[in-house]
Amino acid sequence: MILFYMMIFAFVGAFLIYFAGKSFPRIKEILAVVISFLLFLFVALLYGKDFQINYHNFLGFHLFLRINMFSWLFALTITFLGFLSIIFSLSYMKDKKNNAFYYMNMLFVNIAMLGIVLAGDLISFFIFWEIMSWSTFLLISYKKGSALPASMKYIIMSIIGSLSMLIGILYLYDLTDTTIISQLSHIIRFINKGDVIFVVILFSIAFGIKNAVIPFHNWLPPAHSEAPSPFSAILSGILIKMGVYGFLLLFYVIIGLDIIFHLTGLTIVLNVLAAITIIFPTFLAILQNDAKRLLAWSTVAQAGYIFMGITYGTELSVAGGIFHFLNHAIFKALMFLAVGAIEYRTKGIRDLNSLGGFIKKMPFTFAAMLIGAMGLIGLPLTNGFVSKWLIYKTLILNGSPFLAFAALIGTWGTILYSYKLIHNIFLGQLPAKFENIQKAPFSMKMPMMILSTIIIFFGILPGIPLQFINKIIVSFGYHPLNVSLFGIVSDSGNLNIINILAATFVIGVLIVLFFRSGRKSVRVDQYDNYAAGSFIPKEKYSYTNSFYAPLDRFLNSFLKDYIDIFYCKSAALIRHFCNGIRKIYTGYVGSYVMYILLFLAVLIFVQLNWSVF
Amino acid sequence: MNILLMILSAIISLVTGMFFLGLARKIMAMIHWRYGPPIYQPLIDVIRYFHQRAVSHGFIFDLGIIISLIGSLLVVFFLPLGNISSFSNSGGLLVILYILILSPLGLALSSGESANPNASIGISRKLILTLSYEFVLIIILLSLMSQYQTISLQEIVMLQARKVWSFASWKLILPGIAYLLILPAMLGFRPFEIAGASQEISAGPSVEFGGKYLALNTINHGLLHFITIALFVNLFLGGGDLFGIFDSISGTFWGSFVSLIIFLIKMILIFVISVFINAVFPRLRLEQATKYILYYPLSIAIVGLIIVVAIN
Amino acid sequence: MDRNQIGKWLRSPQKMSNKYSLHAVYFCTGCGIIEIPPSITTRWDAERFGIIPAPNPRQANLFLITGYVSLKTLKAIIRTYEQMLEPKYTVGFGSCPINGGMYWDSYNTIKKLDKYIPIDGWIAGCMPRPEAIFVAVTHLWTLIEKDMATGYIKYRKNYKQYRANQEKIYGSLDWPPLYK
Amino acid sequence: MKEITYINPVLLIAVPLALAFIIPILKFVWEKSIKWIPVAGFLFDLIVSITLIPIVLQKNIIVKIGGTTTPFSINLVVGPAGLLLSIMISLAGFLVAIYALKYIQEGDKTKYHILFMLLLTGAIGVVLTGDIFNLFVFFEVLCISSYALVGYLGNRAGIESSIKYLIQGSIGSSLLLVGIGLIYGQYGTLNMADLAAQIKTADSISLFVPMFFMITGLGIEAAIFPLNSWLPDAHSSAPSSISAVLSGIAIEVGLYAMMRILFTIFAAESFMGFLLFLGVITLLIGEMSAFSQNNIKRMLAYSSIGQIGLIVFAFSIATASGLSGGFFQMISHTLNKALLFLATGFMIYRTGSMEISSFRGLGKKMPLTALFFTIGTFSIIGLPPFVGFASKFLIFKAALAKQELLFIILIAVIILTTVIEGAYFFRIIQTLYFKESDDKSSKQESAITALIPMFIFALLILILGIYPNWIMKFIHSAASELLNKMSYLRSVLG
Amino acid sequence: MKKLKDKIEDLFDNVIINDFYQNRIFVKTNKESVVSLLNYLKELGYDHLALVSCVDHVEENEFELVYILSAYIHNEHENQEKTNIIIKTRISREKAKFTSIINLFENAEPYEREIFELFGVDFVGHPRLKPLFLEINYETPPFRKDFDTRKFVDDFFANIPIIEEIEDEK
Repeated sequence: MILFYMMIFAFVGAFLIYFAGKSFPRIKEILAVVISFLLFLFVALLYGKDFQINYHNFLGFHLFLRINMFSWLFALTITFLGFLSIIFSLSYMKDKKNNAFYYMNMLFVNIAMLGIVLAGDLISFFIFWEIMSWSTFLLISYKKGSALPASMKYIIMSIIGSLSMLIGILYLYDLTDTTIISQLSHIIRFINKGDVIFVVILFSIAFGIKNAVIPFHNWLPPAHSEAPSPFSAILSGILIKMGVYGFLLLFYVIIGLDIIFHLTGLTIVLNVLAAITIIFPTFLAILQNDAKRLLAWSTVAQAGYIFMGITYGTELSVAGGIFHFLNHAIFKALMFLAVGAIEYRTKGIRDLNSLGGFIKKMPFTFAAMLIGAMGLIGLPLTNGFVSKWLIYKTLILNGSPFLAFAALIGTWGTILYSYKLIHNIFLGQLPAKFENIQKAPFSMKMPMMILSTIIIFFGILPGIPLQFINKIIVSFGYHPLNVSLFGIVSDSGNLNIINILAATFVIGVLIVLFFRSGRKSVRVDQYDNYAAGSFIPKEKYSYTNSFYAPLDRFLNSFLKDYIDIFYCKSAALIRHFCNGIRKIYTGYVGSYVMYILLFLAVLIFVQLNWSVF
Repeated sequence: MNILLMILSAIISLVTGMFFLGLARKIMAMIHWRYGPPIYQPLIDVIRYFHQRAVSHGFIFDLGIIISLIGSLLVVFFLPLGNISSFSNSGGLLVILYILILSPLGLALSSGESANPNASIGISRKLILTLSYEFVLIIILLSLMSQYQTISLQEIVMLQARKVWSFASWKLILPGIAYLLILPAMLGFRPFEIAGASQEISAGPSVEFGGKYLALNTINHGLLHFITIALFVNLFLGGGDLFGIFDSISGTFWGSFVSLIIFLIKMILIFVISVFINAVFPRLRLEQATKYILYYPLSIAIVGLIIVVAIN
Repeated sequence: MDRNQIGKWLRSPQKMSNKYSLHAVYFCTGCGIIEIPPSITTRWDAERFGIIPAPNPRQANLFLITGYVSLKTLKAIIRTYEQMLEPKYTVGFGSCPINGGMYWDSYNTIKKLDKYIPIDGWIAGCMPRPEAIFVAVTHLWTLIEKDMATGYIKYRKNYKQYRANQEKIYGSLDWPPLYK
Repeated sequence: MKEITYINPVLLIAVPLALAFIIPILKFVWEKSIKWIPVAGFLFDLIVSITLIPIVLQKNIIVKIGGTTTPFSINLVVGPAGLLLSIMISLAGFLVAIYALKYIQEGDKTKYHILFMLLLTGAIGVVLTGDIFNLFVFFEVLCISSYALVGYLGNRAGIESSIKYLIQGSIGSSLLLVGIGLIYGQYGTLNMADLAAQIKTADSISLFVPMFFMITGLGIEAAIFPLNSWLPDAHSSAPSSISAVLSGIAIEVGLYAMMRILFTIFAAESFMGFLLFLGVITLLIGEMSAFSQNNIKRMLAYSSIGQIGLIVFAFSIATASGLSGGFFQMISHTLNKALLFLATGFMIYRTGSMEISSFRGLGKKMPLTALFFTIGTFSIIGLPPFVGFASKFLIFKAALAKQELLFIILIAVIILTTVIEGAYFFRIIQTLYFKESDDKSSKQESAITALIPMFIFALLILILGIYPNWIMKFIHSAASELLNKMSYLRSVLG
Repeated sequence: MKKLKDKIEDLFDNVIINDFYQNRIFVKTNKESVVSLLNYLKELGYDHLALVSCVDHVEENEFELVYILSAYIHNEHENQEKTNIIIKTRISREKAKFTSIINLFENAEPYEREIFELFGVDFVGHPRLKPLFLEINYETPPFRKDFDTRKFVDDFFANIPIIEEIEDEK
């Protein structure tokens, strides 16, 4: 029952923050930090436990909370990133008005996600899923102004998703008359394929929306760029991954390995969707001019990688998918926090065309963003590399080169837009109006420091996280990868980071010595620059706006977001139809009375002729 | 033993890289019907750059160019030269593809830090050009990998040594042609010298590179030539093997020495062809270059991939 | 020539490399620039001596000031000279930079260029032919050999006087002084 | 089993009726106490009906009064279903009466309180009666007092909509009377139980005509699709406390009466199929027309139509779990809609206009009322920790348990309507909390006597949402009582 | 050709015209009627202002402003090839002032700025009357005949000292 008491303690804590915040403001920050840290500590202590408790009886359904290796890993990332982003938002939210509301909702989202991951049966899974959706809605629309349409789009799509999931759960309940996940996997074998496909479609609508797979992705970019930065770090770091968790749960825990991959054509459809989800948003991200919208599109693309990993079905690809989920949560949260620090210092300006040269003023944030970008691209010695390597290896060796092509092109697209992010914010000329920008405060630096060390740490020693993932794969029914501390040993080409690390270190030392042997270079400021003999003008002398103009002209015609246009058109159609329906109530009593008598007449007429009733 | 191989392949690549630069200038001079500088002129230039007091724009300005050189040197260790190969069994082509990213990224970081619009324009052109030819390169590598069913370059070279060169085997002729078509773009030679255009954007990314930075940049430039052509020779021309003539002495020291010589000869041959192309063509605009690359080589490569996938 | 004497190379690689790789700043100041293209192309091939036009001052160490220097171009010349890296040599090309040449009485041209930036070598003649350039280059080699091509050290030492002269002409310059 | 003494259920009707007629006398003696009479009356009703629960769960209570010959003897049959609804009515009446203490300021207050008492006694009467003529009598009391109360405000809109309501209501009750007359003419008895005993097979045409008349009559009050045109005008122009009672209780009672007739007297299974479609159409029409509203009370009225459609759909599934879903949805709708109307009552009182756009930034000025409004909205949409989710969940479970393709399609339509419902309710929440309002007036919270009922409603919504099992047993017995006719007959006829 | 000459003559009184060259008409007028003449010719189709220049007559203490007009498209006044109309006027040298014709011909701006910088003629109504070429400003504008360049060179360039080598004492 400890699990249940933990959840209750967290919910009560969240309410306490809101009401305590009203009376004496200082308490709420401390309370938020303490609660999130306790949650993290508590989940960390639960390592290796595997039990299930029934905490509530709801309308005849027994609700369970369970913990096993699979949910432990997700729970750990959720609580860890939640703790870090709350610390980040201490200074980010200091001057804003009603931040008690913000902290309460922040904790609500964290606890709801924790609940989803710990849910033992589908009903409690659904309940926590709903609580997560509406608390996210409140948080996205926190910044008023243009955030409202974005949050409206989010909440409508997530309601559609969760209701289709509810139908799926109940339909499954009728087939197997149990909702407990552990029992489901045994009984599902006896159900005919048609029903299983129907249930899979319903569930994948809900998880697809949350995971922003292509046809359901258009709520994500507006929602991310409007949400406050610490929350969008969580939003893109973990909240997207609830879709991932759902898919894993559905494919490998509930339905089980052998059935899911014999359903005709399902994996092909999902793989093609994943490939499109990688390419299309990556090239859209290249053309964005707002930092957070760029990162949002990149989240959609990276979610495509994870989705590809999961649905491809070999143990390497599933391990790659889960590991990429872990990595993406870390470096995407890091990049959002870095952009948040910039936004905090420039009082809300994050348009890529008007920033530049911040490396001189905020070097630490630059280092954090650089490491995050390296992880995002997947350079060797960062954690992104290992997980992408796993996914590519299976794609190539299991004979699907076109999917591998989509994934590899995604990497190069990532390089372009992550360099654009770094160049337009940090490199180039520092505009005059940002002369007196100070460094990011310590409470912002600490989370960034931790996250960047983890990226490098997991990059060099991928064995540590891979052991946990091995346990998860075994629980799914695959046979484990033989993982050494530094990489993966397998017959068809193995990967060990140790000699990459050794080689880079040796060469690095040699080249630095070679570089140091030259004469000492003169440090010079940004105005002593080659400009064909003339002096450098003070105001705007940097080429940052529309950084990839030729690519923009080349790709622009292909990249209109048709899906978004389709959604908006259908919404307008429904609204028009509703207006039409309201016209029935004309307002004249005569027509009302005519309705009544008509109803009576029709009833009797039908009964007389066909005696239906 | 591995360390020895590492040092050896590093020396080979540096020397041949500088030799390639000198050779290119010499051949260009010959074509212009003039004497041209001695072959070791790039070496003199590098020594002179080294003794100049450079100008630096910040920490990342130095770090970027170092990362770029590390990236290029690192790739050399993963490339089998003849049958000298130090690391080619740890990670194979995927690792090479990823480490190839390191060098342009490092250059981009340092030139971005130099806060000069010419550099930024140069870098954005370079990245767009690289993106366009990466489309083709990835398809070529995929067709090779799925043809030989392995991701390690070492095995591909061994298979080619035993069987026929992949440039000769009818299934892989199309990827070979596609690779040759994008070779000038990868080397940064004339038709696609868009990033480093010296007149338009005054040497593009390296506008602020002075003394030792320019030295590192030239060495890096030479290394990139070496890597690109070594990759081509390994993938398509069977590495250090000449139709199995020298199989008898393949195991011994002399065997690997001869295979190295053959490997270098093949590389020089390819390099000379691309220098000829460089001497003759005008510089394309970026849109023209991307349109060209994404129409002709890409379609050839895709057809090649389809053939390979269809066969097995 | 002593280009391929290994002993010399090993003793003083800096001097040798400065001699045999002179990258000229491709910056046409006056009427003399018409002499540069023929000198670097087929007929007179300056590349034999290791001289190639460098796209920007950072990569160059030879500054050919070709032809008369008007007041407007002097600003650009000073700026480019200051942007070149340390062991740098300048060659005055033609008679106009020496003493104003035929524009000796013009209100708009600089008479003695030496007052504003240090000049290591002069080539007389009202647009000397490309062969004269190579003669000048060989002289420059000997100067470098004998450590007499010390224009840049002179500039650094009495930078105050140079700066004073420059400000005397323009009143105030747009960029901060190079050396404190 | 020993004879357990219980308070005679007749008091449930008699006491409020008596109190209603004491009010005019009290007007001269002690003016200010009139407000407290309805509160006392319904508190008494609430306590009595709660004490009756354990007894009713074993056996229906039959009460014969008047002793005269068959047609005019008022006999009550208090089964679990009837008692459940009467508890609901008395609870809502008690809380709205407290709300009305401070809310009803202008107009002739004594008339308001008398009519209010009459309306609710009529409702309780309809629910508890076992005799169709009694049903008609109490139904009339209910309708007439609601006509008067709709027009209570005396403004133009109020009077116009009450007249419209009057016309349609009177047509309805006259149709009901004709139906009852035909039945009485054929079978000579008015008591539901022996009527049901005599009507063995419901096929002959002579039986259907009275059934259709009665269903249309009751349908008007129960606001089914073609018959509910009066509801939007009536509920939007009535004072908020009255529209809370109207849409919280009056519609449910009408629906209950219709179901009582259909299930016990006629037991027409095939009619259920038609009712199924009618429910879904009502739901669709209600939600869609609510979507394009910007007057808050009209929007809530249309959403009541929608909810009624959902309850009709639940009942017409005609299985035990379907009926219990329907009852549970009735309870949750009463709680939610009453809370929403009470909250909007004071919001309109504060901002002066019913337009949603005028509610900008109320979240800061009236934090508690806005919080209760949000709880009401979340619960009516069906988000988990609230009672709305439990009732919708039950209905979905019941529908899907039928395993037929038709039900899956209908459920899909219900999902679309829930999405539309979510859309317009979330839009209101956004205007409340996330839109800036220009006037910087200070915090004026609504009156304390209004906050208490809202708080109790919100508390009930939350508690029933988290622990619905407490009342499930009671609901299941109500559903089974309504469903199997034989047990009802045996208990009444003995 | 004839018609144009007569038209100008009967419209403007103190106008001296001679057209002894094949396709060139010289018109001398006083400074008041220059602007109206230019306007009139513009309507006739001579809408291309080729040049504005200034001649320094030191002895008569006057500047002579020369405006050259030609027609882009061949119109009825020109029977064979293009004809240039050259308008000359005299203004006094001290405090030389003249009305700017920018609102008539946009492209007159650089010419007027050049004349202002090199001759010191102040064009009234010119939006951006700033120096065009010269880096330093001279008391007497350099193109005036009374500007002695040799004296200027002596006293300006001479007093810039030669760089003496400071013996490196440190």
